[in-house]
Amino acid sequence: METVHSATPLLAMLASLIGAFLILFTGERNRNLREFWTLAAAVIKFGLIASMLPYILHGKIVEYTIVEVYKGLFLQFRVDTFGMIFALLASFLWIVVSLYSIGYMRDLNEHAQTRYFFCFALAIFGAVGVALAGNLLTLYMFYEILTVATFALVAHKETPEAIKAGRKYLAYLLTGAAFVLFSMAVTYYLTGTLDFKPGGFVAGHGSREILSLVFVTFMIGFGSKAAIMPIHEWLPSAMIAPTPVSALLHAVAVVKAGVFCCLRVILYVFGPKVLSDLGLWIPLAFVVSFTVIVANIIALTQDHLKRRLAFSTINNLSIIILGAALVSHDGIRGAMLHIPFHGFMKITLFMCAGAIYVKTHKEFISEMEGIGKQMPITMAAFTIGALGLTGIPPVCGFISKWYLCLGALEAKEIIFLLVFLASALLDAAYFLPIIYGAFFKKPKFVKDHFDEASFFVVFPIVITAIGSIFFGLFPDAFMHFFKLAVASAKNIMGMGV
Amino acid sequence: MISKWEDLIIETLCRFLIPFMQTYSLYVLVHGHSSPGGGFQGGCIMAACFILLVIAYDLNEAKKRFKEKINVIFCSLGVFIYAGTGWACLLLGGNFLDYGKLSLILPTDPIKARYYGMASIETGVEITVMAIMVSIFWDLVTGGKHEEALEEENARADCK
Amino acid sequence: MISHQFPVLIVVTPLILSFFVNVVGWWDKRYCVPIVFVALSVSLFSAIGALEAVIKHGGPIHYHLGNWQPPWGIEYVIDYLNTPILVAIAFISILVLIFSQRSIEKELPESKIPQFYTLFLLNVTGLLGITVTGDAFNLYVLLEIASFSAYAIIGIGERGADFSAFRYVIFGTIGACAYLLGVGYLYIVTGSLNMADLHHLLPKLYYSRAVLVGMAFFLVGVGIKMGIFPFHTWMPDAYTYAPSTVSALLAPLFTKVGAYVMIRLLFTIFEPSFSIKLYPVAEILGWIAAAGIVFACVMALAQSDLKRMFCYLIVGEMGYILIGIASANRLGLTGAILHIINDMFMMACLFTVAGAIMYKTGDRNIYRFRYLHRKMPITLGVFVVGALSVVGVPPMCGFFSKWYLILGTIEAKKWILLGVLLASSLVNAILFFRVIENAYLEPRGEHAFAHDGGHPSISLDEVPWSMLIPMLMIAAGIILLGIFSGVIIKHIIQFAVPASF
Amino acid sequence: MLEQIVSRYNYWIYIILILIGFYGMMAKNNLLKKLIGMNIFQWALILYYVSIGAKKGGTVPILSEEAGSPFEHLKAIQCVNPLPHVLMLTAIVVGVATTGIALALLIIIYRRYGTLEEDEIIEELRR
Repeated sequence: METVHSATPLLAMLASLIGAFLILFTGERNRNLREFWTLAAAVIKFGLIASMLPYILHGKIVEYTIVEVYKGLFLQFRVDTFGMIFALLASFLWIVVSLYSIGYMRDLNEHAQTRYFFCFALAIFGAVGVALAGNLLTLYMFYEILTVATFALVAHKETPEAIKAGRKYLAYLLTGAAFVLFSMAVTYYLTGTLDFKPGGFVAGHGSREILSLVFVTFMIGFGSKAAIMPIHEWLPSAMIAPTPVSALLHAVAVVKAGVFCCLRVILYVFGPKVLSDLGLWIPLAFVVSFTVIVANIIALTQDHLKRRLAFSTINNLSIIILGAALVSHDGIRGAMLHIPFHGFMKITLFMCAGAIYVKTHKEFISEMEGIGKQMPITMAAFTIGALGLTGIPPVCGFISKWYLCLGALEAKEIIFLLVFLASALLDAAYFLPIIYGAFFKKPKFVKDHFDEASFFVVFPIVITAIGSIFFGLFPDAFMHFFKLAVASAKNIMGMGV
Repeated sequence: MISKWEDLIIETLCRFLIPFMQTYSLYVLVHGHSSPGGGFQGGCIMAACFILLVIAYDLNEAKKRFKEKINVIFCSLGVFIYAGTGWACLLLGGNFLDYGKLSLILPTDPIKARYYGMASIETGVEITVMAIMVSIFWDLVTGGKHEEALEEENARADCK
Repeated sequence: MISHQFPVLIVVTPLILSFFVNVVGWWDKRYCVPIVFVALSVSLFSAIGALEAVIKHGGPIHYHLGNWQPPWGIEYVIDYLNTPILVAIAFISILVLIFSQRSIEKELPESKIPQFYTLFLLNVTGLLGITVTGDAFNLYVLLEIASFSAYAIIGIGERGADFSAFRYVIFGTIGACAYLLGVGYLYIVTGSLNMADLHHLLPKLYYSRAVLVGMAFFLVGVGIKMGIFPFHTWMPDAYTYAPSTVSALLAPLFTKVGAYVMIRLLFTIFEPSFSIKLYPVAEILGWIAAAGIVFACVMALAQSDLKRMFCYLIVGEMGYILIGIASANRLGLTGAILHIINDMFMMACLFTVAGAIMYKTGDRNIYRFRYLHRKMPITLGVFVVGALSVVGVPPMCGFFSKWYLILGTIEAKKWILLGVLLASSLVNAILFFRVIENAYLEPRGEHAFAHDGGHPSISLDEVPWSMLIPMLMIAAGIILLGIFSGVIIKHIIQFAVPASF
Repeated sequence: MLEQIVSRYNYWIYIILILIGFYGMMAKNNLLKKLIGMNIFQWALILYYVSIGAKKGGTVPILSEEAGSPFEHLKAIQCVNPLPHVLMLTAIVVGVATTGIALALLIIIYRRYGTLEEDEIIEELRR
């Protein structure tokens, strides 16, 4: 593969870092300027990342080395097809969420907005860094920055519950990071390198036992961020955060970074061959299947809208990991496609929840009956997102789920096919009642009357909802997610399409 | 010891003794390189003179002869002489304290120059040791209060 | 020509000027700080020059004081191990000096300021001397110079400082005497005091019991001075009650210089074959380190006084360095040496922040930090950088040294030490996020949406720039050291590790 | 065994002294007594150093110019080893300085707390 040396990744990273500090220094004195910085940094960053897309589509790799740390160990950006998917997703959705946060924060007149926007920019800095990182060390660096920056966002409300949620978040994620550090160090000790390689680089190093141990600790470490079932507890608690943060947490940065890291480890560190040789994929697949089913069942019981969405997220994240764990060609393709597509759909849902909250201060599903007539645009967008997550065409969720199911068939694992199908069914079971209630039931209190939220809130919702359908119809348009996923799967499995 | 305790015999004896002690101190200093002795011992003897003076007369009287400010300067001066010699060697192109190089400015051969360099350093040591000893004694006598204690004492004496 | 004199200039300039400060300060106190600044700048310049010379020369450079040839004369040696530490000491002490001006004005009576700066400079002289000297006995003298000045400037602190300073005197003297005894035993068997000479003479005598006893005394003495676990009892009190500038000077530098002496001792005076293979010194140090880290973590969690918490943190950080030594391989020792430098910056950062908070609020209790982020945003920003570095978040420097330490323990297959390292960074996270939470978050009722609703209006009240700039420079140093740790290792530290590893 | 002890009596003395000093430092409640213990500790060390340089029938290693060429008269084997003694000059200075600082601290402590008993001071500090 051809390598292009270019400082573009560094510039893209610096855009949000400098943006973050401009936000901090501007502060409360000039709100418009501060929010201008947010948007400017977001747009510049997306532009810079998108400018690398042509190289990537031509099968090249963009590389930039910051500094050498030790023999064979660099702080390095290396943009490949898979990283590109996540970087495009994160940087594009940052624009959308920025717009949305401006509206949301102003409508609610929230406190400490400067800190909010600063940490938000830092979190995106971390997330895109994770995407562009060329090796585990760099990835770990941005992973930690992301963790720390998100802490302030989770605890943003500063109520006792919010602070408790923040602590829980840190406890889970920093413990996870310690596991990652351990496994990373052992990996480096065994192989002498940490650079990602499609198809993995640990093959032939270390005994079976130690590789299995490292894989397990890796999965515990990154799995804490990806909310795999026994260690998912922080995610529903973190729902206390403001809605744009939840949107960011779920759709874009944090959990997606966790899943992204898991996939990096599964596909680019260990590789399908080692996984199937050592039989490591089977326990992983069963754990995530368990997560899928249980999370869905718990979601059915939740009345708090954001908590229900949170469990839906846990479910979808595990679906992505399951797709990769099946080590089949189509499964990987589906998993990679599901990252951006789920991002678009889930962010729509969360922003809708936020819009409802801004206008009505309602958080529970049982209170939302009849709201569809009062806020038609919002609820229409919500419907699109929900249908997409259930896997109904023409919304983009269908495509990724289709490939995931194909992957299960390709791997000849009918049981996991059933898991995919069951999850789709359960998705429908907890989303459709919301839609039904919103549009076809009468509001309990007739005197409540609400309009749509402000332009800044509604506009991003519309964009992402349209995006969800658009990518369903033309999966390869605009950002070329489909082509990128296909290319990654091809590289990893090492064969033609 | 701060206030005066008049005793003719002691005072006279001190007047008689102190010059001899000071001379002896200088003797110990100068013969430091070829026989037991040197700056440290000489300095202690020199400081003993001062202490004797205070014991025989009083602090006020001693202060007239040897001010505290001067003591502080002496304390640093010794170090300067020491380090200055070292620096002179440095400037003359040798290593720090390489007295041999002093022969370039002294009218002697390098071996003798070492002798003089050492003497110079010992002088510095003597001055510093003397000053430090005196200031320790000063601290002890006034209980760490220095001038303040003296003024208090004088005020009390005036009242009487 | 002057470049040959760098090793001695590093020490002698501050030594002379420290007395000069005393005299000049008698007339006018305003000249104290500039003089100290000049002295330390010369030291820093010389240290950088020495570093450059060592890199150019590619090996240790010996400097004979008074042109007396070793082993008779005193020898100063600059090599890959001590020059980076010298640079760090000089750099941090300059920053602390700039920081100290306002803080000292507030905490000390005006008449004591010249004496304070005299002692300040003497202390730095001692520390620089310990690092640069190549003579075992000279090291003792310089160690005591540094210790005396430390006793004295700790003693002028707040209530309780005098008593803890006295305790420090007792402990410090035991440490110094134990070190001196160690030197004595080695002198009996070899007749030499020069480190390089000892290194050549000792291998034939490795089976002598006197050498072993000497080694044991050495370890105890240096251990007390560097405050490792069972010998740390003097440290929390002394550094907590000392004036904030003093703890900002001593806490980063003194214990780390002790750690440097430990490495010198084990790998320059003795050979790794003795200190690692022949006797299980590394093993013992490893267990001490593990116990110390666990103890320090528990004790730090129990503290509500910010400075006291940091003091226990130092005990833990010393444990990290010992872990690096105990893993007894190239990676571990690289980590230990890197951690000495990194920890200087981290502790300087934390203690200057504690000093700044003391300066403005007069309080160090972390449960009374509420609303501090409105009052002193920059100070707290610096604190966050330092905290993240201690926790081990890249790209701060703390992560990188920890990374090498972890690799070292893996290579040595010391899994318990590895576990302790990882667990302690988690405890550090708890420690620091406890402070960050108290300082940044403002707990409020469930439904308070109004901007600043219901909270006292607290306006910006930041410490003066003369304190902020050094703090910001240290913070920048932490990040730069982190990003360029690879460069430092590649050009300097990898040569500092004994070749037999 | 006995011979061993007797022939190396200097070491035994220094060990006993050091232990006495150590006991004083650790076990005494009065800070001044602690300080005295510390002094015993230090001087024991000095004694040890001086004794290792000593030699039966050794002379002072000083060149005397009257006796012709000094090197013929002065054999290294006849002299005591001056180096430990010189080192101890420094160590004595160090010891004096330590004692001075400790005494100064004790004066401050006594002024502030009105006592030198350790337990009383700690109680006072806790208050």
